[in-house]
Order: sequence, then C-alpha cells, then structure tokens
Amino acid sequence: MSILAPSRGALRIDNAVKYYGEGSARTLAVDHCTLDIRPGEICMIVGPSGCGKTTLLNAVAGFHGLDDGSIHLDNKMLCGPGQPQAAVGPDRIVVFQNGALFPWMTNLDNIAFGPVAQKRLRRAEARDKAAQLMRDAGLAGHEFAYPGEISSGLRRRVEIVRALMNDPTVLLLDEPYRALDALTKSVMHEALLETYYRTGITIFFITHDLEEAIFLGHRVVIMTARPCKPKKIIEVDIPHPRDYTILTSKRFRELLAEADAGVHDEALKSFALGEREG
Amino acid sequence: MPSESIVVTKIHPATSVRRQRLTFARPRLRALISFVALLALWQAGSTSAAWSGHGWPIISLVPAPSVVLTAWAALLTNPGYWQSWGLSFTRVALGFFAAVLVGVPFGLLLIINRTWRSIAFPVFELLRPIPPLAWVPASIIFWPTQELSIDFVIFLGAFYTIVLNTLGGGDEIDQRLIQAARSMGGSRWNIFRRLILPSVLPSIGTGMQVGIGITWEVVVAAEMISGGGSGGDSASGGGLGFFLWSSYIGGSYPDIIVGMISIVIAGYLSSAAMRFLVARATPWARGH
Amino acid sequence: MIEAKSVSKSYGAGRFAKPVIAECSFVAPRHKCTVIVGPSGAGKSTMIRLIAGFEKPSRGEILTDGKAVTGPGRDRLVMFQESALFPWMTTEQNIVYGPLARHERKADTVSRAKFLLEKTGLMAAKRRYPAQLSGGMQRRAELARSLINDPEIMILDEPFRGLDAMTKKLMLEYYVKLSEETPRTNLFVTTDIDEAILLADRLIVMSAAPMRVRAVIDVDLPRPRELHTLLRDDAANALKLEALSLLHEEAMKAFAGGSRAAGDFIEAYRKRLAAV
Amino acid sequence: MSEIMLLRRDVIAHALPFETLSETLLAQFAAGAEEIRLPAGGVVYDAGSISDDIYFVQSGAIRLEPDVQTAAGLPVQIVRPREAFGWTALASHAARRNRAVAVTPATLLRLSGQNFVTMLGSDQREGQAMRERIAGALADIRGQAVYQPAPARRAEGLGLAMARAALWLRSPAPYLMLLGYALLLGFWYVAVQVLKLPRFNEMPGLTDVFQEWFSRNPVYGVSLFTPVYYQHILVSLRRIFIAFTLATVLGVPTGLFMGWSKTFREYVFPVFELLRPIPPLAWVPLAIIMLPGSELPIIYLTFLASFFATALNAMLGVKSIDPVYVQAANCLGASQARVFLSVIVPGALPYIFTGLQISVGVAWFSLVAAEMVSGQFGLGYLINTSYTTVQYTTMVIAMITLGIVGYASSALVRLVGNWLLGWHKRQFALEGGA
Repeated sequence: MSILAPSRGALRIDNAVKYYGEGSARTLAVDHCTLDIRPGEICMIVGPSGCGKTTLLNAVAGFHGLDDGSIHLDNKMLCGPGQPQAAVGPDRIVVFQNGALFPWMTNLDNIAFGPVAQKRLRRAEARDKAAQLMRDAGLAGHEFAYPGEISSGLRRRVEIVRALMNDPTVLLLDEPYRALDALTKSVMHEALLETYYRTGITIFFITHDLEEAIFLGHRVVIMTARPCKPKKIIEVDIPHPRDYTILTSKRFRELLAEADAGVHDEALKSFALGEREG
Repeated sequence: MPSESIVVTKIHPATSVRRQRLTFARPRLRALISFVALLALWQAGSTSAAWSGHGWPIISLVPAPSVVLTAWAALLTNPGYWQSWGLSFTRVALGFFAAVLVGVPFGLLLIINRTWRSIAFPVFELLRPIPPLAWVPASIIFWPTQELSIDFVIFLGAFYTIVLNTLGGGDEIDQRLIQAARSMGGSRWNIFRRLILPSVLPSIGTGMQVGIGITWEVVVAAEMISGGGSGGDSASGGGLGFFLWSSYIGGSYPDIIVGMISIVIAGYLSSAAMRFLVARATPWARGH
Repeated sequence: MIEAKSVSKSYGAGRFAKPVIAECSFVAPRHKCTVIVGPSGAGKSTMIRLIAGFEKPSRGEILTDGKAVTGPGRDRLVMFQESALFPWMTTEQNIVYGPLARHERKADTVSRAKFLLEKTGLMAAKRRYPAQLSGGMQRRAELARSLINDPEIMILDEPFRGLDAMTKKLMLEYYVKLSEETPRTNLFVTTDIDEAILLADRLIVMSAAPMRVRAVIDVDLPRPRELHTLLRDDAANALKLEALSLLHEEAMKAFAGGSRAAGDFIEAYRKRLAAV
Repeated sequence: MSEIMLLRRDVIAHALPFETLSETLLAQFAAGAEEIRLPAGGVVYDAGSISDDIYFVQSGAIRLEPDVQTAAGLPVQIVRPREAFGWTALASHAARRNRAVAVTPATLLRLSGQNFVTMLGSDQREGQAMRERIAGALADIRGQAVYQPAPARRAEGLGLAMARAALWLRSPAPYLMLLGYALLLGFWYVAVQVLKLPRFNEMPGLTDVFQEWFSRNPVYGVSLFTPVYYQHILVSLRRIFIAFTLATVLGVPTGLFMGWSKTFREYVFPVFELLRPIPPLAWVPLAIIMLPGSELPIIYLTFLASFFATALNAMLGVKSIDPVYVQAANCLGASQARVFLSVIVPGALPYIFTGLQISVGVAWFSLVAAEMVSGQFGLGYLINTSYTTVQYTTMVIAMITLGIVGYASSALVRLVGNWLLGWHKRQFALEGGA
C-alpha cells in the first residue's frame, strides 16, 4: 500500500455501461465495468487500443455521461441513476495524451490558471505558489518559457504540476507518455513516482504499454477488447520506492509475462476487429 | 479580393471540399428560417413607404425582391443580358488562363532555381502591393484595344495568387522524399517531374480556385471603370460589370440586383468547375 | 562495413554554434546488424544523415567499405521515422521508382517487384495510394522500395516508433527474419532497449548531446531470436541491465539540460538556413 | 586530461552556480574532488551536522529533506545529475539545514570546503567573482529574488536576428535583389525613353515620373512638396482606417461567436455565406443609391470586403482550437466566460491576425476601385482624374504611392500581430515554421 495512506481518493465504479453512435451504428463501448480503486493507489488500466479505456476515463472526468451504472468518489455519487453525467471539476483532473498546456500562456501562468479560474487565489498568490511547485518538481528556470519552447518531456511534467496545483482527489492520466521515446519515458516514470511519493495522490492511469503499467502500478487492471470490462487484476507486489533497476529483476519479468499472456489474446481480438492506433 | 486572400482560402478549400454532412434536420431548418427572415425583412423594408407611410432608412431605397424577380424574368429573354454573361466569361477565361500559363512556370522556377528566386521574387513583391485595379487606366493607355486592357487587369488579379500558392506548395515539399529519390539514383529532371511537380500540384490547384474567384471581382470593376466609369468613353463596354453600371445610369435599379446575383452565380459556377478539375488532377489527395 | 572516424558536426555559426556530434568514432561490421541506441535529440538522426551523405561532417570522415562518403548513393538507403513513400504514386509505382529512375531493364524490375510485393504481403494493395495503407503496410512498402535496389547498407531511423504495440511486435519479428535471410550490413537506430537487444550483433550506446560513443557491447545471443524468448533469457536481461544503466544516466543528463532537446533546435535551425 | 577527469569536469562545469569557472579552476576541482557511491536510501549528511563539504551529483538523484526545527519553511528539493548541493553551509558556516538522502543509487563528487576556499584564493580575480555568485545564489534561495522575468531572452532574440542578418549579407541574395530592381527600372527606362518601343512610347518615362515626383514645383501640381499630394493620401488613409476598424470591431466578435456557439452559427453562417461571395465592387451602384453623399458608399464598400475576410478567419480560428484545451480549462474549474476569454480568444488569435492582414489588402483593393468610380479625393480618384486629364506622370506617382502606403499598412498589421503573438512566433520559429 502507499507510504502515506491518505484518507481520500477512493474511486468506485460499479457496472458502468456506455454506448456509442446512433441508431444502427450504436455500439457498446463499456460493458458493465466494476472497479474499486483504493485511496492513494496507482491503478493502471491496460487494454488493446480502442477498447473503451478512454471512454471510462471521460465518464469519470465528466466529459460524457453513462448509459447505466454509477461512479462514486469517496462515497459521493459523481454520476448514476438520475444524474447520468458527472460535473467536470478540479477534484478529477485529466492529463491528455498529446498534452493540453495552453500554448499562449507561459508555463507559470499555465500552472497558476486553475486556482485563479476557480477564484480561490488572487493572481499574484497563485503565481508564487506555482513557482514554488515548479521548484519542487525540479522545473526551476522554465517559469517564463512558453510550452512550445521546452522539450516534450518537460511539457508533460509542467502539465502534471498544473494538475497538482489544484490539489485534486484523483489524477486521471490518458496515456500521457505515449508520444515520448522509450528513454525519456523512463525518466518521466521516475519523475511521476517522485511526485507520487511527495503527494500520495490516487492515480488512474491508462496505457497500452505493459512495462510502464507494472513499473508504476500498485495494481494492473487488464481490460477485454471492445466493449471493455475488467478481465484480470494483477497485484504488483514490488515495494516502493522503485527505480529503473527493477526492470530486469526476476519478479518484474514474471509479472510482465503474466500480464502479456492476459493481454495477448485480447490484442489479437482487437487487431482482428480492425482497431489500430491513429 | 487581391492576392493576399490566398491565405484565407488556402484554408477555405478544406471546408468547401469537405461536404457539410448535415446529419440532423435542425441546422437546415435554422438556415431556412434565417433566409426567409432576410427575404421578409428586405421585402417589408423596400415596400415600407407603401404600407407604413414613411420609408425606413436606407433599405427603402432598395428595390424589393418581388420587383427584382419580375425584372429578372423579363431579362431572361433579353439577348443583351446573356451577351454580357458571354463577354464577362470570355474575359475571365482569357485573363485567367494567361495568368496560369505565365504564373505556374514563374512559380515553379522560383522553387527550383535559387538565383532566379533571389532576382525575381523581390521584384514580384515590389509590384504586388499595388492593387490590380489601380492598373486599369495605365492598362488602357498601354494596350491597343479596350478588351486587351481589361484582360491584362484580370491577368494581374489572378497572377499574384497563382504564383504565391505555387511557391507556397514548394515550401511544403518534404525534403526526405527528395533525399530518398536522390539515394535511389533519381536524376534532377526525374525528381522535378515525378516528385516536385506532383507535390506542388495541390497548391497550384488552390491558387487556381482562389484566382478564378478574384478574376470575377476584378472583371466587374474593370468593366465598370473602363466601360462606364465617370465620363470614360464607353465604346465597347459590355459584360456584367458594365450591365450593372448601365442599369444604374439608366435608372432601372432592379436590374442592378439581378446583375449582382448573376455575378455571384457566374463566380460560383467557375469556382465549382475549377474545384472539379483540381480534384480530378490530384486523385491521391482524395485518399486522405 | 561503415567506419566513422572522430566525426564531429555542429550547426550554426559563431556564438550560436550548437555541437551535435563530438569526435564520435565507431565501426559497423560488414553483413552484421549494428544498433545505435541513445537518448532522443542526442544527434543519432544527424549521424544517419551524415552516413547517407545528405550532409557533410564538420570534422572527421565516414567510410563505407573503405571509400569515403561524398553524397547519397544506392549502396546506402535510409528508412526514416515517418513514412517517406511518395503520396502520389501507388504502392507498386513507389517500389519500382529506383530501378526505373536508373533506366534499368523493365522486365527484370517488374519481376523483382512482383517477388517483393508477394514477400511483403502487399500484392492486394498494389494499386492503392500510401494514404490508404495502414501503418504496418506503409513500413513494409518502404522496405520493399529500398530492398529492390539491393543496397549494401540498410539504415533505419526508429522505423517502427509510430506503430501500435501489436503491429510493432509483428514488424520487428518480420525484420529480424528478413535480415537473417539475406546477409546485409544493417544500421538500426532506436531508443527502445528491447528492440536493440533483439536485433543487434553489435550495440553502440551513445551519450547525450553532444553525441559521442559511451560504450560498445557485442551481443552474441544465439539466432534466430524472438521477443518472448529474450524476455526469459537471463543473458539477454544482463545485457539489457548493463545498457540500461548507461542509457539511464545519459537520459538523466540529457534531461538535466532541460531546455529544448538538441534535435528540435537542429531541425528548426536547418530549416531557417534553407530559407535564407 | 583522462576520461574520468573529463567526465568530472563536465559534471562540475554544468552545476549552478559553478557554470562559468575558468578551465584551470575546473581542472583543480576535478582533481581535488573525491568520488563516493551511495545505495538507494543512503544518507549523505544529516540535518544539524557541522560540515561544509560541497557535493556534485554525477549520477542518480538526491533528496534534500528540510529538518522540521531549523528549516520548516524550506521546500523538499530533488538534486539531479550535473547539479551541486551543500555549498550554502560553506558561505553561512551554519549547521546543515537539510537531511540529504539518495533516492536512487547515486555517485557523488565531494570537495572539502577547505580545498574549495584555498583553490579560490589561488586565482584572485576568479575567486572574487565566484564568491559574489554564491552570495547572489544564496540571496536567491532566501526568496529575495524568488523569480525574475528573463531579460536574457530578449537579448538572445536580438543576437539571433543579427546573426541571421550577417548570414544573409554573406549570401548572394541581397546583390541579386538589387540586380532584379535594376533590371525592372532599366527595362522601364530603355523601353520608354531610349528605344521608344511601339506601345511603350505613350507611357510616362522613368526619369519624367521621378523628376515630377521630387520637383519643388511640379508641372501638374502634384509632388512630394505639394500639400494636395498629402491630402489625397490622408483622405484614402482615413477611409481605410474607418472601414478597417469597423470591420475589425464587428467582424472579430461575429466570427468568434460563429465559431464558438452552435446556435449562433446555425442561424447566422448560412446568410453570411450567401452575402460573402458577392464581389465587393458589385455593390457600387447599390451603395451609391442606398447611402447619401459620396463618402459613405466608399467606406461601406471598403468595410464590406474587410468584414467578410475578418469574420471568416476569426471563425476558422475558433475551429482550429483543439477541443482538448476547452476540456482542460473545464477540468481546471473555469467558467464558460473564462474559457471564452482565456482559451477561445487567444487560441484564435493567430488566425484573426491572418484575417486582419488579408482584410487590409482587401480594403485597399476595394477602396481604389470605389474612389475611381465616385468620390472627390483619394489616391484612386487621383489616378483616374490624372488619366482622364492626360497627366500620366501623376497617374504613375499615385500608383507608386498607393503601393507604398498599402505595403506600410499591412506591414503595420503584421508588426502588431507579431508583437501580440509572441508565443506563436517563437514556437513557430523554433519549430522551423512547421
């Protein structure tokens, strides 16, 4: 379990159902998905491309509603019978696959945007706190650069700091490191773990990279091909804090083989379905 | 719309090529509502003097749609009306194809030959800020006949756009493709013919679509200025622009609006023809 | 066989000179698969452009089979990260472009093209345009387009990076089988250590920018190799850890620099130079 | 220097605030430093311990945890390769305020405080500079200068521009440009005044035009020194200014709302697309009928073309914004109004400025024709009347002036655009204009 065992961030999804398309093209994307994520846990959602993982994340974030079932955060109903769509709010912040830092704001203003928009902090206060958070994350010196001027790896970290600035209950990550090369990814993983050790925030992390899932996660949930439904949950019992050396440890390789077996036939099914990445 | 409008319509073809798939009825219904409202307002405004006693400002001076329709019906059988269509179309065709014949090679040379680009492009940029219609009087002096002078101004209108778009196409050539071709032993001419030309073709297409739109704006004004114009001699005249101006001089105001609508239709027909031509010339582009 | 002799390359002049490669020397043995691995933006792609002859090194020289590289040639063909198929040519026209451009005998070219189309499973997509092919099919078409020219040296710059996990695995195993069938000097660039160990006879670990050789590891794992067998093979994992610790250090260093990865700066600078 | 020394020198040379040490001092430091290896979780030093050694991280990462009593306010810091820590104690001779722990297996270079001070003493000038820099960095840590805007960035931009200009001058481009201009003017002069070619001889010659333009008392009364010349220019500029501002004030909001709100678009866009293709100058007769006087129709015609170009581009600008930004802003708790102001407007700005540049060009296009057909003053009018009164040199002068003023106005819009779009331009430049 996490070092700090915080009290909040319990995300309970029970038999969520979501359809896509209209009339004849109406297809089932999420099929009675039930999942309990414990407070302060890094929960990795793994599945073949296009299996509906992102649909589930969007439902938690409130970008669209559910056709059935419900989602609770710390026993408060986000969406369910009577209220099909959750309200978008700073307690559940999404970090998108290709990034969503506002290119027209400096990194500092990007990070300070949340509290100022929610009228919780005045602009000057927010900027000071943002500078402080950037220093903690080792991003000092890039306050006044524009997102377009820093490397893609750094942009990812600024975006995560922007999320943490709002002290969210859950961090929703949608394949945040997909576009990065393997090596930058490993550095990103260690930076994310470092942030996690400091904040103990619950992380709902979607990926199709098994090595990333096992390296980061407390638990890895393997989803079926479309419509997605949890098929198998692997407890990753490698102790935290972790670093790149565990990648070649025996236990890691066993878990990787186990996860690979779980995903393999799902991947073939979705490959046959004609699902392929962009 | 002078040549700079290449930028807006460089984006525009994407919207016009991508058919608006109106899945629900609602957008179409709302479009209908706004058209009907516009027509009703126009009709009411123009005839406001009659039914409401005092004419509304501005709009009451404009002939009502009903009047315009009857005028148009009468014109349909008038050969002079169709003659103006014919004259304007021939002028646009002549000026436009001259612009393509001169503009495309000029643009291609700018892409492949660096010295030519350093010499010719600054001169091109020096003359571009002068709006094409400012050349009408000078063109009348220079060219022997009135017809040629209008064609020259139309040529200028489209020329700038075609050259700029062709050049724009050159910047988008993916250098890696050329490097790959050179590695496989492609000669300079082979690379030009099978690599540079096809990759620039879509941009040339865009330039032609925009260019033909501009020629219609230029021909209307050129015919007005040279044909009608304030006090100019109206020896040959003719064409939709002149038709507009002579309707105004002759006081038959509904014909003015008929003329305006005809020009819009003529412009749309030529752009549609150009779009069709370009789509056929670049079948691979449809694959996207 | 490729030999780089203390090659250096920097872009820009005076105060803005940005060294990308600093005294980098290595040898890629003949008919072997050499894999270059290193942090992104370190200058790997620049080194490839130097070997392919698209650019000249600032200092030092590059020899292929003894003779110095002066410009691009059909003996050294490159496959880039994004597809470089000619969008306006069908798959078949793309493949036969090389021989036709060199005016080789038509009959011979057509038969070789037919053989390669069948081998890469693209016969059905013969008349389709690249935009209508899937990622994996585009990569196979590009491979066929290079192989028809029978180059001595095949250079690949992270060719499978954009593909989804499943297609990537299929393409990797396909490429390993292909390179094991016909002996050819292969130079493969990647940042993915698993890819490197699967393919490499010799593994060259590069430092962060400015790039220089950090370590050379000869990989003598038995052939033919497969991804899932390597996963359980202890020798392969030992190699992976050794390379990984070097790479991780270099990645942290490249990262500590923080500002724009050198690669982006070079790209932007080269384009501006072309515009002047 | 051996490989290891080279590596150490490289580590030290990049560590703040030791970045600009001289080569000799760097070599001494590299030689004097002692390498120590720590497992993950290994403690470098505890809070409160008395020592003034300086540490450079060669590999791995170190975590500085503030001791609760003495430094509660200090942040948790992570020190990365090529960074230094522990040097604050050297300057303030106080006990360690942090507990330094290795997060991952790390190799460090330790330099005893004593060695450091003696080495600094050996090179007086360099030593003094080093001390000042440490004091400055210390002040930084204590929050006096928490963060300051980056003046260096502007200087760097200037330097880059000058380097590029120098490069440009060395290339043949400028001389070929002059050659191009010479060819144009030469052809004009030879064709008209020397060879008197058939159609050219009626045109005004190069020397006649420039003589008239620069003469104190011009033959036809219009030159740089006559007030009427500037009157024409000012009248045209005034019309452009009114029409352009109106088009911007009305066009930008219309375009933004057409892009942003679905209902507004479904009602307004169809009518907008119906009126837009009408060539601006086809409105001339109707404008004269509808609007009183001669000034209003001209401004209406100039406004019309600009309005459609501006509104269309503002709408395309909104459509070009990635919906992800709107979702991100919603996530961060922004209200619809704030999303509009902080995402939609800045996101659409690059397109809006493209639209404004076109709008200026289009405005001149319509103005010239409108002035030619009706109107008392203005450059278009001057061109036409000087043609009808056979004062051809004035006509050419007016055309050249029109070109200059037209270019100046679009350059002005471009300038304002570049100034406002700092982020887009820099990103644009850095990504090589992709």
